[in-house]
Amino acid sequence: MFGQLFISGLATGSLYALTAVAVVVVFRNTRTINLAQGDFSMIGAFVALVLIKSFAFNYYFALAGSVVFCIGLGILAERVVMRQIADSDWLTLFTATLGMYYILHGVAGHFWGRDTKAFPLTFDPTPINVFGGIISQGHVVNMAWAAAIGLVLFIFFKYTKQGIAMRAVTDDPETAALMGIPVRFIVLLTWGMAGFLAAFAGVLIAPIIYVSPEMMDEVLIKGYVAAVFGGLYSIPGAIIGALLIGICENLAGGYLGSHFKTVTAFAMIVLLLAFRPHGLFGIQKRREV
Amino acid sequence: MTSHLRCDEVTVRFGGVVACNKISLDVEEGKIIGLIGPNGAGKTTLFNVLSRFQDCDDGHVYYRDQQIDAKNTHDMINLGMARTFQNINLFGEQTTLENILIGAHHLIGNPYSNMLWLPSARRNERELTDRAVEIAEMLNLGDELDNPVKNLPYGHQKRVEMARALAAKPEMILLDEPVAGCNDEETAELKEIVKRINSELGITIFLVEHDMAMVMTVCDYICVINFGANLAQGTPSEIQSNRDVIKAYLGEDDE
Amino acid sequence: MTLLRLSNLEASYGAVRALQGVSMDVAEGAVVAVLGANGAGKSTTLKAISGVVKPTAGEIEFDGKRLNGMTPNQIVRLGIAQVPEGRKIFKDLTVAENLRMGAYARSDKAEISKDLDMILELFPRLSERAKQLGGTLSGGEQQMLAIGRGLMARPRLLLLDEPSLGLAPIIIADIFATLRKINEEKRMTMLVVEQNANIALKNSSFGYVLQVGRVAVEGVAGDLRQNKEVIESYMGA
Amino acid sequence: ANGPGVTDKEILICSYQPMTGKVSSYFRMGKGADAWFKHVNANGGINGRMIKYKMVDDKYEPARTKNIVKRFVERDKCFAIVAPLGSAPTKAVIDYIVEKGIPLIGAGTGAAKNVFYKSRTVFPLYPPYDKEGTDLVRFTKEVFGAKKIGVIYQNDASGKTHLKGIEVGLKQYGIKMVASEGYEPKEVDLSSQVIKMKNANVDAMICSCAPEPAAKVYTERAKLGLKVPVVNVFFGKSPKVPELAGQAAVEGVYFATIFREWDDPNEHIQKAKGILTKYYPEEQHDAVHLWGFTGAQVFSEAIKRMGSGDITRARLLDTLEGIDNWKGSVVPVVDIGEVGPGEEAIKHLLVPSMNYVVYKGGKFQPFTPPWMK
Amino acid sequence: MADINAAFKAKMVQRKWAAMGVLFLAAVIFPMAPGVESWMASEATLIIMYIMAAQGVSILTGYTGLVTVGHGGFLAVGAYASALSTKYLGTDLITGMFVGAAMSAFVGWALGLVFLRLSGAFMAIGTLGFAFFVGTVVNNVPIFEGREGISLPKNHVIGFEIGDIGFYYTALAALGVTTLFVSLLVRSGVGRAFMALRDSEKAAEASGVNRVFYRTLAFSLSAAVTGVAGVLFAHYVNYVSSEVFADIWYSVDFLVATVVGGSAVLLGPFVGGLFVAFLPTFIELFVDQPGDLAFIIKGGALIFVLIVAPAGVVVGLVQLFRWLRGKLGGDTQ
Ligand SMILES: Nc1ncnc2c1ncn2[C@@H]1O[C@H](COP(=O)(O)OP(=O)(O)OP(=O)(O)O)[C@@H](O)[C@H]1O
Ligand SMILES: Nc1ncnc2c1ncn2[C@@H]1O[C@H](COP(=O)(O)OP(=O)(O)OP(=O)(O)O)[C@@H](O)[C@H]1O
Ligand SMILES: [Mg+2]
Ligand SMILES: [Mg+2]
Repeated sequence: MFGQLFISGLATGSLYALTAVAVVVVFRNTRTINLAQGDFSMIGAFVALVLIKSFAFNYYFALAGSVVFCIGLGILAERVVMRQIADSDWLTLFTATLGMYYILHGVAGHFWGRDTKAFPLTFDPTPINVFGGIISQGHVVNMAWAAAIGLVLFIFFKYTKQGIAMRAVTDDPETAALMGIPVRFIVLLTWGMAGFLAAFAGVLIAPIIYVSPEMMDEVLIKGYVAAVFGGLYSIPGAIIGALLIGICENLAGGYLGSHFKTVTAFAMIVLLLAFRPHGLFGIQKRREV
Repeated sequence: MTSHLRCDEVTVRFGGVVACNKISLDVEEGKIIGLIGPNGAGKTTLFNVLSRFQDCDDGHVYYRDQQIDAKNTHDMINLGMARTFQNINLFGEQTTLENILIGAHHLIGNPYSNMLWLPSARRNERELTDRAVEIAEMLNLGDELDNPVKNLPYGHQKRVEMARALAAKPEMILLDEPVAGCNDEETAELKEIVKRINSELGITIFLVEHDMAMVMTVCDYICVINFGANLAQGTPSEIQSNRDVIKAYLGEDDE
Repeated sequence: MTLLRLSNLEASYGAVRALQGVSMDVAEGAVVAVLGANGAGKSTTLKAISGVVKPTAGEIEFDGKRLNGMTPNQIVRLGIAQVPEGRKIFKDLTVAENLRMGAYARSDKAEISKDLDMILELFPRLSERAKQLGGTLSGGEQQMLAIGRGLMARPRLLLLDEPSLGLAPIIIADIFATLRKINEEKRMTMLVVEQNANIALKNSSFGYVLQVGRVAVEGVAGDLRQNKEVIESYMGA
Repeated sequence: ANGPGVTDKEILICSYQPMTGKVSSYFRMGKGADAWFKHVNANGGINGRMIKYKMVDDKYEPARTKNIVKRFVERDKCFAIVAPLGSAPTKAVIDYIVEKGIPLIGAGTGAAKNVFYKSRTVFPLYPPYDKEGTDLVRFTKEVFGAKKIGVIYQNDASGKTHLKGIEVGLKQYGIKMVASEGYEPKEVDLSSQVIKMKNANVDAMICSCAPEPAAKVYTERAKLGLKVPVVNVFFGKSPKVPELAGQAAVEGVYFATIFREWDDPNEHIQKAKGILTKYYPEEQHDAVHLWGFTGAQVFSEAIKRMGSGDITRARLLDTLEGIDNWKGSVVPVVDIGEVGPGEEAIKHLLVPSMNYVVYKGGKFQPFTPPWMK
Repeated sequence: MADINAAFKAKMVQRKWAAMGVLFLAAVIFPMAPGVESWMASEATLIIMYIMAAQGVSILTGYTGLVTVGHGGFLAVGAYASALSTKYLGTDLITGMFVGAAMSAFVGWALGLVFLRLSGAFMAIGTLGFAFFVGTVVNNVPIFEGREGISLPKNHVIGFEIGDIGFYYTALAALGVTTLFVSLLVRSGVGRAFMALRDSEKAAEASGVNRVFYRTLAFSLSAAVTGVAGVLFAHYVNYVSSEVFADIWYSVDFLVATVVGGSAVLLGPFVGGLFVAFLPTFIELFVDQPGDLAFIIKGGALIFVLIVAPAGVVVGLVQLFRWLRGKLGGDTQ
């Protein structure tokens, strides 16, 4: 049983991973937790669904369309909302993302209704056998994407000039502007990236958890928990965190009983934060005096 | 001579960096002692150790012969030690008065009766406020009492920090670069204040400063550290003519 | 030839009128000192030049171009860099990354790495700490990093706001010597705000003294050092 | 004289619905009732009166529900409350509703308190879940020939009540339950639950699952190659299940059901389909819509039977209790019993009986278990 | 945050008390006014409960600077503590409030200890985790009776059964007490210590503020106030259920109420509480069956408020007032 629980947990964890990465990216670059991140994904999934159903797009074109749409959505969020309050403290920004959550939820509910919709299966449903467990191909594809995107982002932030500039902007936007860094553009880029990641997360996850306005609520919460594993900073940390949560949940569900399954992630976060306030992979401690 | 504060081979490491390397020194009761040294020598780190913001990896610190290296940061005030920061660290949104009152925090008495404004707390608050106003006036901050400190000029902010430290009725104050960023006029003013605090209130002062004009004129005794280790100690004139100190820190005076 | 000209510059923070008509001329290749008491408006002047503070009136002209209304990053691209007051190190970036950000607007890779070597040589402390986070440096080390970061931009005009703040005496002399050397070799024009009037005037050719948002005294550095008013208020007795 | 909320032109009836918030997908129930009333009004109302059906969003917060119901009663003067949704909200307001003598017809809740309420004014919608649970155990025994079964249930009032009924059934039919796994209504992934079923080597499974989780369970079951027979409770019977999980995964699963099949040629169900499509075209229609439909249809039938006389609450109760063996709705048969004062409302059930279907060859096909033959 | 200068502040203090007085007086008279029906008092009761819960949040988030998205958890703790004591010990509403407050304070204290080193976004996520944790506990530990819930008897206050109007007055009185408490607290030395920790933890510690003690104190006081609101929520409908009290949307709404009103302003929770509690009813006055539209309007209104008055409506109004007075001529302070 262990093998199967483990493998299935890994698969579930991969569902949280991309959202966790997006949470990290937005937090790193804006110091905001984006509560609407899940809803970007949800909208992305709906857009892809509409493209497939009503315009007969194939899966990859639909994904591309959804990516474009969500990037636009991210940019719109920045231009219309976040930029207006850019100087406020993070609590205000945080609450504003909540406002976007309400709006996006409302819009999706209004236009597409509140019932669950199927997303056409895109992967061969025949499951694969690995290490004594069975896993569906959809999950494998999901994991591969998460790993690839995570790696690219990791390299981007660590080694490229634009990546470092993004971090500089977070650190101190005014000084960053004095270095010639186009701050507004970089912030815009961040939200564009949030949209990009959201679209991927949404479209990849849709066949597995189906499409509805609330589809991402639970995933987003797990995404936060996973992101905290990476100290809200480390991208590989967030991915590892996501997988860890999936595995631990499943093992707890399997060995301790299903009542313990849902509490696992929250017990993990409470314990983690109690003992490692900056996550397992948090950053070097900064001196403050 | 009585020792007020004593470091005994204090060592602090940050990963590979040894910020303090077996520093030993003695701060004499009632005096003004200076701590100088090149950038990165470990002065601020040492101050952090003394005020318990930083644990030391080795060595001990004694306050009036009581070992304090396991005390809580907030207990230092109860012992009688207050400090200011190298980078101004005020409660920016709050007024000068409020800032000073926080300095007197350990005098508020029982927090529960304070929180409910019981009669004893009411009396106590009034006394604290009166004293805070007195301190502010002593530091020429009388006009700024009701202004949020973030709007004050830099020099005034430095003084608010000092007032806050004084409000705690300390026996010793640690000052980290009190005159950095001040022009000569302001430096002179602060110098006078430091002297008055020392002589009128009898408070021991331990200060870090790069402004030699200030250090050499106010300090009774100076300790020099370099690369985290003791380099020299002595009176200002001894230090000024010490070859090692000139080489490592003061530089040849070409005027 | 005048590189930078400020005419009747005004700026305010809400109700506080920080600049009330400041005019300055900075010749190409010169080192110009700006002195003044706390709150006189020195930093505000520099911030107005680099576009962080929007002037409410007056003109800023750089190399014949009007800077009013440009964003900071446009201005940096014209060749103006600033070493801001209070260091403003990127705390979560390493020393090396901080320096790299200084050269953000440049694309001449080879020259950048030459400048990097030059700065690490100037501040050996920084090269020891290349991988340390900026926020963990000591006050003086941060100041060195801020200066180094400004130099990495290799600007035509470098604005320095209190570069000597928190530095050990021995370093201050070194730094000014180096700044002068760079000024001469690279023809980098510099506008230096300083509390330490003595050293500032010694290393500059021209000086301005600000008082409550206005230029009170101006003149050739040598003359200012003799000026009684200046001596009294800014150079100690 | 007419009762409150009734004029010669109009009858005002109300309901609270979770239009937003976490269970907003169940607002489908309100939409079902609404569609029916719209249809009624479009055809000239009932005996010359239009039905004004007012739905208000309570976000599934009982404190809000309470205020909303007070508004219905005090401000809006509504005649009856028809097809509202939610166990917790209804529990919070049912005392008040009963106290004020307002007929409560077809509330979407299976919670014991609401279904077994002792009052003549309460008309619960469908059979209590524990009875269904017991029935399902019998099903596993007599249809699947199971000796040890596993149960996957939703960890809420519905699932737990099912579980209670199942436990009764276990004793009654001499069957062992070797695994029982709960899940949270919004749980992302149900793999560990299904893995445990596989591991416990069950002969058959009972799923007390709503459509989405049911689909997840069947997907997982197919993935793991767990071939044991399954029967699902009535509220999971939805075309959504095969749509979400894929037909192959649901092939051969049995479902309990209380409504007629969508492709039953029966005119009433076909009409319902047409009405829903007309008024809520963007929705995919399933059992939840029909919950609302049922209450609404029964209510309008009662009004119709009351003719042109005064419309009062007392007459409404009498008329409702007089509906016997009525086959004019989406439920195969409505047969409302009489409840005396202080008696449990259970005889008032709008939907008293349950049927079974099996999903085969891409559609739900009627299935009659041996004891019903 | 609050950018009100001091002289102005002093005047505002007087005005604030006058405003509070008028507000409470109006609230007392309100149910007796002609044309007021019992449902309006019930609507007001709901608002009162939200205000009180938001007051709890403002102690922690506004004055101590620890953002919490988990106060729904304390709402649940208060609600269940009182519900259980009512069910098993037969306590009345007033005793219930004390029990709820005490239990909540205790849990708050414990949580404060667990999250001793958190701040900013980490604290937000941690408290969110706490709310879910509480949700799962009440959902699964048998004594709490899960989603089935616990139904409570009618409410009693010192032996008398109270109806909805009686409940309104009880809630109002409780709100009076919490408001008085919060206003005393934030002006006291303890309140100063909270704000010091908010503005600079290091400087506060250097000034002798015991971080551990005051953070846990802030947590427990804040939890206690929200806990009392939880007691009211439970007894208002005589019913508790994990389906309701484990809901994180309460947590979120309370935070929104705090931010919208102004997080470190005494009147903030009043405005914010009104905003969250009454907005849906308000929208319904104009739009029939708003449904998802209500969501969109709520989000839009929230963002609008944040853009127009980033420090909250109360602070925004004060600033507007000042600006207008400046415009209308001479009367500068
Ligand atoms: N967290 C840390 N990680 C690594 N190195 C550190 C850390 N904190 C301090 N250091 C190093 O320790 C050394 C001592 O720093 P400290 O701040 O005590 O110097 P200082 O004597 O106060 O210098 P200055 O006069 O420039 O303020 C510095 O070289 C600094 O880079
Ligand atoms: N962000 C701000 N908000 C409000 N007032 C400000 C702000 N920044 C500066 N001021 C005010 O503007 C005036 C000029 O400030 P500026 O920083 O330019 O002075 P400075 O000459 O650089 O002084 P210092 O020597 O202290 O650096 C001062 O009165 C100061 O208090
Ligand atoms: Mg230092
Ligand atoms: Mg300045």
